[in-house]
Amino acid sequence: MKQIKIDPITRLEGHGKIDIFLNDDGEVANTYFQIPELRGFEQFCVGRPVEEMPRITTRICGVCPEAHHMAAAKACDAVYHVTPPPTGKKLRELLYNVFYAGDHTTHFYALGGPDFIVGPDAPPAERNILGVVKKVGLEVGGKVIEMRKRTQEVIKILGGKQTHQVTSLPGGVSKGITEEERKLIEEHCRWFVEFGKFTLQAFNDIVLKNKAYVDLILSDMFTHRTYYMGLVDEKNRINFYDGKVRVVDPDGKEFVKYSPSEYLQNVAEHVEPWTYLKFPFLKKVGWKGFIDGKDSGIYRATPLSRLNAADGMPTPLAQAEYEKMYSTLGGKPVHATLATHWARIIELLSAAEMALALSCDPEITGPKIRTIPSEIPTEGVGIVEAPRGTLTHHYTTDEKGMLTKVNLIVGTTNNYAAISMSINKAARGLIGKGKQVTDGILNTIEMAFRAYDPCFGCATHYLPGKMPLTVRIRDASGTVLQELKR
Amino acid sequence: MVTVNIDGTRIEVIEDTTILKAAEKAGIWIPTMCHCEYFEPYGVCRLCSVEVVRGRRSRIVTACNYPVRAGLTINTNSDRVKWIRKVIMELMLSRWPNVKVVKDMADKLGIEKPRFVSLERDEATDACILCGMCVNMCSDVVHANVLGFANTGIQREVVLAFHERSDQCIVCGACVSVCPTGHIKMVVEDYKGKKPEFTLGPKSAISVPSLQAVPRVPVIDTNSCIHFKTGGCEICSSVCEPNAINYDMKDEVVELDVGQILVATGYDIFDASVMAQYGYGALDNVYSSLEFEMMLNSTGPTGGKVLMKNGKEPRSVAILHCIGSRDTNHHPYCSRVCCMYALKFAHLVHDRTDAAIYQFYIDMRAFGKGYEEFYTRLLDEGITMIRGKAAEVVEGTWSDSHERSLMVRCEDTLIGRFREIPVDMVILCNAIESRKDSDIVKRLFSLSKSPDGFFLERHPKLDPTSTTTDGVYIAGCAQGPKDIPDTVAQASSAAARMLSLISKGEVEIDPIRAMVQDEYCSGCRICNNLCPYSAIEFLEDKKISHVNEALCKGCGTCVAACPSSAMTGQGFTDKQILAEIEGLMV
Amino acid sequence: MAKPKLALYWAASCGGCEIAVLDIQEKILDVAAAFDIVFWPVALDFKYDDVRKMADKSVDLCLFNGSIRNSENAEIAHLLRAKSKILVAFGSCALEGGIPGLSNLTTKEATLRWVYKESPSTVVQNGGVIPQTHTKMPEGETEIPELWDTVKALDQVIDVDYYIPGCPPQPNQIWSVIEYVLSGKPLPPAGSVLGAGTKTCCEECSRHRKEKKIKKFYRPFEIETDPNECLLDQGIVCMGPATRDGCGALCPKANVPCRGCYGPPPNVTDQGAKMVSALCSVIDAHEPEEIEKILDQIADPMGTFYRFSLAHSILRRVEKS
Amino acid sequence: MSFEPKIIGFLCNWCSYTGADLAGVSRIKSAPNVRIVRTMCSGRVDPAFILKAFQLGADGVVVMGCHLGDCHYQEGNYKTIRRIPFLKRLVKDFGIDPRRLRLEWVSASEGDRFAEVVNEMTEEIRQLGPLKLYVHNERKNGQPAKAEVH
Repeated sequence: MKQIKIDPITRLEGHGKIDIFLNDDGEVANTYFQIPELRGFEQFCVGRPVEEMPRITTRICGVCPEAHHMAAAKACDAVYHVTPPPTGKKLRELLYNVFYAGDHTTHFYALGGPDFIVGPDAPPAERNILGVVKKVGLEVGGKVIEMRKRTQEVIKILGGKQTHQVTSLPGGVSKGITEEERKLIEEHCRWFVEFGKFTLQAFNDIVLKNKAYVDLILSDMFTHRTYYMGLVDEKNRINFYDGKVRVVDPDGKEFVKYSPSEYLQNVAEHVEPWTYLKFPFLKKVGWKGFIDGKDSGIYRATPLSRLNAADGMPTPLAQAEYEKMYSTLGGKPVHATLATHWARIIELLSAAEMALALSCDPEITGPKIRTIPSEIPTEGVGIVEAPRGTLTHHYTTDEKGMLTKVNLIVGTTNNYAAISMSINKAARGLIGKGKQVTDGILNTIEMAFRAYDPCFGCATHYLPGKMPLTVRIRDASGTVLQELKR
Repeated sequence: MVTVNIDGTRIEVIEDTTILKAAEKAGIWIPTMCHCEYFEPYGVCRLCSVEVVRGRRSRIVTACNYPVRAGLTINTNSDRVKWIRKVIMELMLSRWPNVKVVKDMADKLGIEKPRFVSLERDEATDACILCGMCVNMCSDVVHANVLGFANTGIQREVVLAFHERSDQCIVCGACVSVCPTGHIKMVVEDYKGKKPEFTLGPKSAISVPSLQAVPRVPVIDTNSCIHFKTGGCEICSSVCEPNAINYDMKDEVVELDVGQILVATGYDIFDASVMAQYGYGALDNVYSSLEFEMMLNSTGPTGGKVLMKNGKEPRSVAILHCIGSRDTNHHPYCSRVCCMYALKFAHLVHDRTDAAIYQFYIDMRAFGKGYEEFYTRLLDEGITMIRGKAAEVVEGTWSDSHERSLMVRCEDTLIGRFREIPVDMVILCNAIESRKDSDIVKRLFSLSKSPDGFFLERHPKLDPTSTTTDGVYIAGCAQGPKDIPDTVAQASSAAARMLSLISKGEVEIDPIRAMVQDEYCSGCRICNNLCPYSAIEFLEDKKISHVNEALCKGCGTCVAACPSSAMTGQGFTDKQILAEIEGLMV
Repeated sequence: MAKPKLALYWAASCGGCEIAVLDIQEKILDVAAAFDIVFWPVALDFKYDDVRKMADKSVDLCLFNGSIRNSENAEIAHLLRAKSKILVAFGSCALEGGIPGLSNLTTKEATLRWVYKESPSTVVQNGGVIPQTHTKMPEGETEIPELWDTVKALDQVIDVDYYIPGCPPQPNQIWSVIEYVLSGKPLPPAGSVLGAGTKTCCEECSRHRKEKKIKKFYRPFEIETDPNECLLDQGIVCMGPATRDGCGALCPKANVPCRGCYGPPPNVTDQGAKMVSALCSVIDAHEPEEIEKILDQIADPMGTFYRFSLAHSILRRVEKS
Repeated sequence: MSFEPKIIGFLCNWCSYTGADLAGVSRIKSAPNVRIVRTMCSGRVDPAFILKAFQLGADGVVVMGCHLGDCHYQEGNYKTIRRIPFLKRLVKDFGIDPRRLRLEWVSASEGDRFAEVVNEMTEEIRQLGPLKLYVHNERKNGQPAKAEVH
């Protein structure tokens, strides 16, 4: 019995780690994708004043603090039974959409992009942002950095801080914006929209015009038939900040649509002893182990899932792209994991359009940004769509608003089971008797879950954006037979 | 000025002076029984009737209220006048045969026996003779208007309005003081509370507070002065020629800025009435040391004579030591001065009376210069020293008679016997204790007290006059019981200390001060309000706080409060204290 | 001459610190140019083993962020200490435990129990499963690091040369430090805090402050605050006075109180205790009952005064009862 | 050998310290367990000192000052009654029995009271037993050491 360790992949609350076990005839027996750390926010937040949660939970993830900030803020509203005034709500949404645009950009260009733009088989030294620059043109690198810079600037204005925002309070936000600030933000948003269009164009030219890539996207190795989850507005269009959670089955039919407060009836978490991260699944279907299909409760919550779960995009340009994608990939739902990259940049465009619309909304500079709670705090659930999945914050407090119970289902967690499956599938497809474990193999395995942009992959957003990966093949005694490093 | 002729003598008087006054000036006596300096004459007794001659006509008038005119001729001794007086006196005598003033006046006028027999004859020696002086006093002088006449003719009587006692009466006793017969009396009803601090003889509302008073002038006790109650009286001012009396004078508070203060607030004497066994306040002739001191004073109420309440000299006197001192129930400490003044008392009593003198002592403490010698000398004077604290003082009877007197009980530890000694007078040596208001003073100057309740000196040996508060010194019994020489010594040393500072012109202050390290202060202003000496100021320009080192006393409250530890306490820095703690824990 | 070697690592942290490094924007390229980045698991494919192979002290500068929360964190911390000439505790977590340090308010057992057994969404089969460091699976044994009961700051585990505070450290501050290092100027004495001031948050806060006198405390959402007056003056517990400057007073500028992420000012040993002392001092009451009443209005003293610094406070953690 | 509590006492210079001195001068018996740190005023006692004392292994801490109204510095001890009771709560939150932290008023004249407080507290702490804290593990031969225990 041999064991392959991939360590570290990267991190959520620690460093991801893949154990690949080979049976005696060198076939993959099983794979274990482990998350070796836990910081226990759910426990130590108990006893804190609930209004501090938007400031505490941002520290769950420094890459997408906005998501936690918003989910916490919404949960606080629910706990105190207040609805933020229109201006307050719009300020939050504006911040959130801008964040979305920025986040998707960096992921696509730094991580997802290279696989396609440069090509999956290109030497790893080139398979990074620099390679992208080489292929698409010099200005792209600058554009990506500028995109980051501009989004960060807007976020700082709206959130108080670039990282770990502070402005959301129960009932609204602590700080409004002036007309000057609005003008500035609007200008940025226009730029974002342009950038979104540019990105889709690039994807179109380089990927879609290349048959090989399309085939790769649709190849079975990267396909899983699962349920899909996403937040939708009353018209069943995608909404990142607010709305109801909609789940569609592998055939694309609506399976359930529930409001945040009902999440417990619909989602449950499965525990495995070999990892600190839990595996959420659809309660009504049940946990059947790491298998896909209609009978397995495993679902996915990714950009692609959101598109699958929704009937359309809230903004015109994005809507057009949406239709184009499905027509290209043969209708809804799309099960090809790698299509997530495409979905991601469609969301990018949509978020940019939303942001622009909000920044032009006359109400956005209004004076009434917060409703002061008057009711006794009790219990509340806040759900937003984090870029990496549906994010749920669930708080219970005493009559003073001090937390007595906290439950969190973090974005990536939703996809943990699916990711494990993808890795497993990729490994099985690639490693076997007599096959040399090559760099290409590692990258393919990597591609399998990079598409999810897992939060324990937040890290890999970074320039130059190569996934660190090592494979050690050990025999049962643990002595290294072969070591591969990319 | 007009000239009148009284019984042949011509005298000059101011016009409108009464005949009575004029006669007085001429040295001629005119009898009166209802006249008094302090209120308007109203001639009710008619005894002062005289004959006024004008030209050919002559008539009888009352001298007390008849104003003289130029050229009057007055006879105070004519037969007609004599006859009138005789009749008036005989009538009075027949009605009030036993009243002293009436009898005396009758004698003066040579009347042995009235010719009449009065139907209203009143045998009482203190009968009211309706002179009305009390009524006038009450209305004209005191302005209380409580007394008045009722009825007419022989039913006439002096009464309280409606025979009711009234709140108008301020019990000033003016009526008592003028009543010639003693018909009106002061009666003390339901006596409440302990007796006033000092009770030898009466004290008037205006008096010199104490014989050593500086300036030595009388003051008015507004609580007992009639004028301050009714606005009346003003007798004192009417008799004060230099018009020195000013009823409008008010207490005034004078504020002075001073650099140093000597607290010499002295002491209170222990209230012996809480030790019921000594009968102070309950039995007559039991005196506190201070009262007796007063009695001995030559300008005191008894003129320095040692007398009992009944005015007689005591035949024996007991002096009881350690009343409240050296007594765990009251003050454990020794009051230090008692033994010696007790000896002094003995000496003076021995000097001024033939009384036998007993000292009841625990043990004699004649520690001072020349004290022991004085003690031995006293022994030669034949004083009985009884070693043993007196147990109690009770009413007893004088050994060889049934006369009431006092009895001191004690155990004579020298002969090991229980003794009962009859005495006429008992003098208690009360303990010296801290002032009742010493706590207020203490807080005022932020001093401390030692367990005995006296103010605490900075150091019992090395710094006995200064206190824990810079610039505040203590001296005398405020610091602890001590006698005059010690007090003078301590006070002088304190004074010297203060003078040295004054001449130096600058004060040294402890180096223990708070200080702001500017490079760490961001002016959060947490400390600004904490300083009771307002030593912390906020520099608007630099936006930081600053400590005025001259005002700072170094308590360090601000240091502990400073959230950035920019404030540091020299001598007690965090570093030092933390190091201290570490040192203590190993 | 060879470029100085730079290593970056995170232990138990959220990644915000690394984002902050990126937020120096285009300057990141200068950094890439100026340094030879030898270890940055999030960005480059170097592995622990590579580090193990390096010669001691071969890394010139190591920026270490995140608190020490499990055996793996500690192991790498020791490893990097050995390999680095200059090791910098980067960000609140490394400096003083940060928000994860709040775990010291509770226990490992309680945390595991809640997360894997009691939380409402968790499915508990046959008595419930709790992740194990070693698990025998049919195919073989899997291994994950052991979770510690107590979260530690970096310098409680290894010696640290410099500190860069903040959650996260502000990009401009990061750049100023890097710039300084690149400039080759002599380095400040070991143990110094870089990329921050010596004063407090108030220094950078533009709000107007009055003499402090507090009659009532409010929670941030309870009142509309005056944007020009000191929040503390308005009765809102703000950690600013006991927090090092350097962030630019971002939170007060956004109308929310400071929570102290830049850590205690230079001379303060225990941020929480200091704040307690300061706040209590300015309570405007003399009667014990009244004082009691006012202090009762402070919600969650522990979680507020020790929001970031609990693991590095004098007492480190709450005792298990 | 029965357990001898280590108690750190912060005494104000003017009242309590003098009081303690008086207790000594008057030969009043009092437990030797209280180790005294003199401060000018109880208002100088920084809560950090108290926590530090616990960290360094004190089983109890007592802060003594002038009676309210008697403060040598007018109202220093009013700051103390605002800090210590609140610190008591914090200490409790840290999982330390609040009885291990005391605030007492002892005036310069109360030598007997000083002794009484000291004896009483020593007894109480003896009942409570030694204080065990996580931080204590961090100290090796008196010097702070990198923690071994997790």
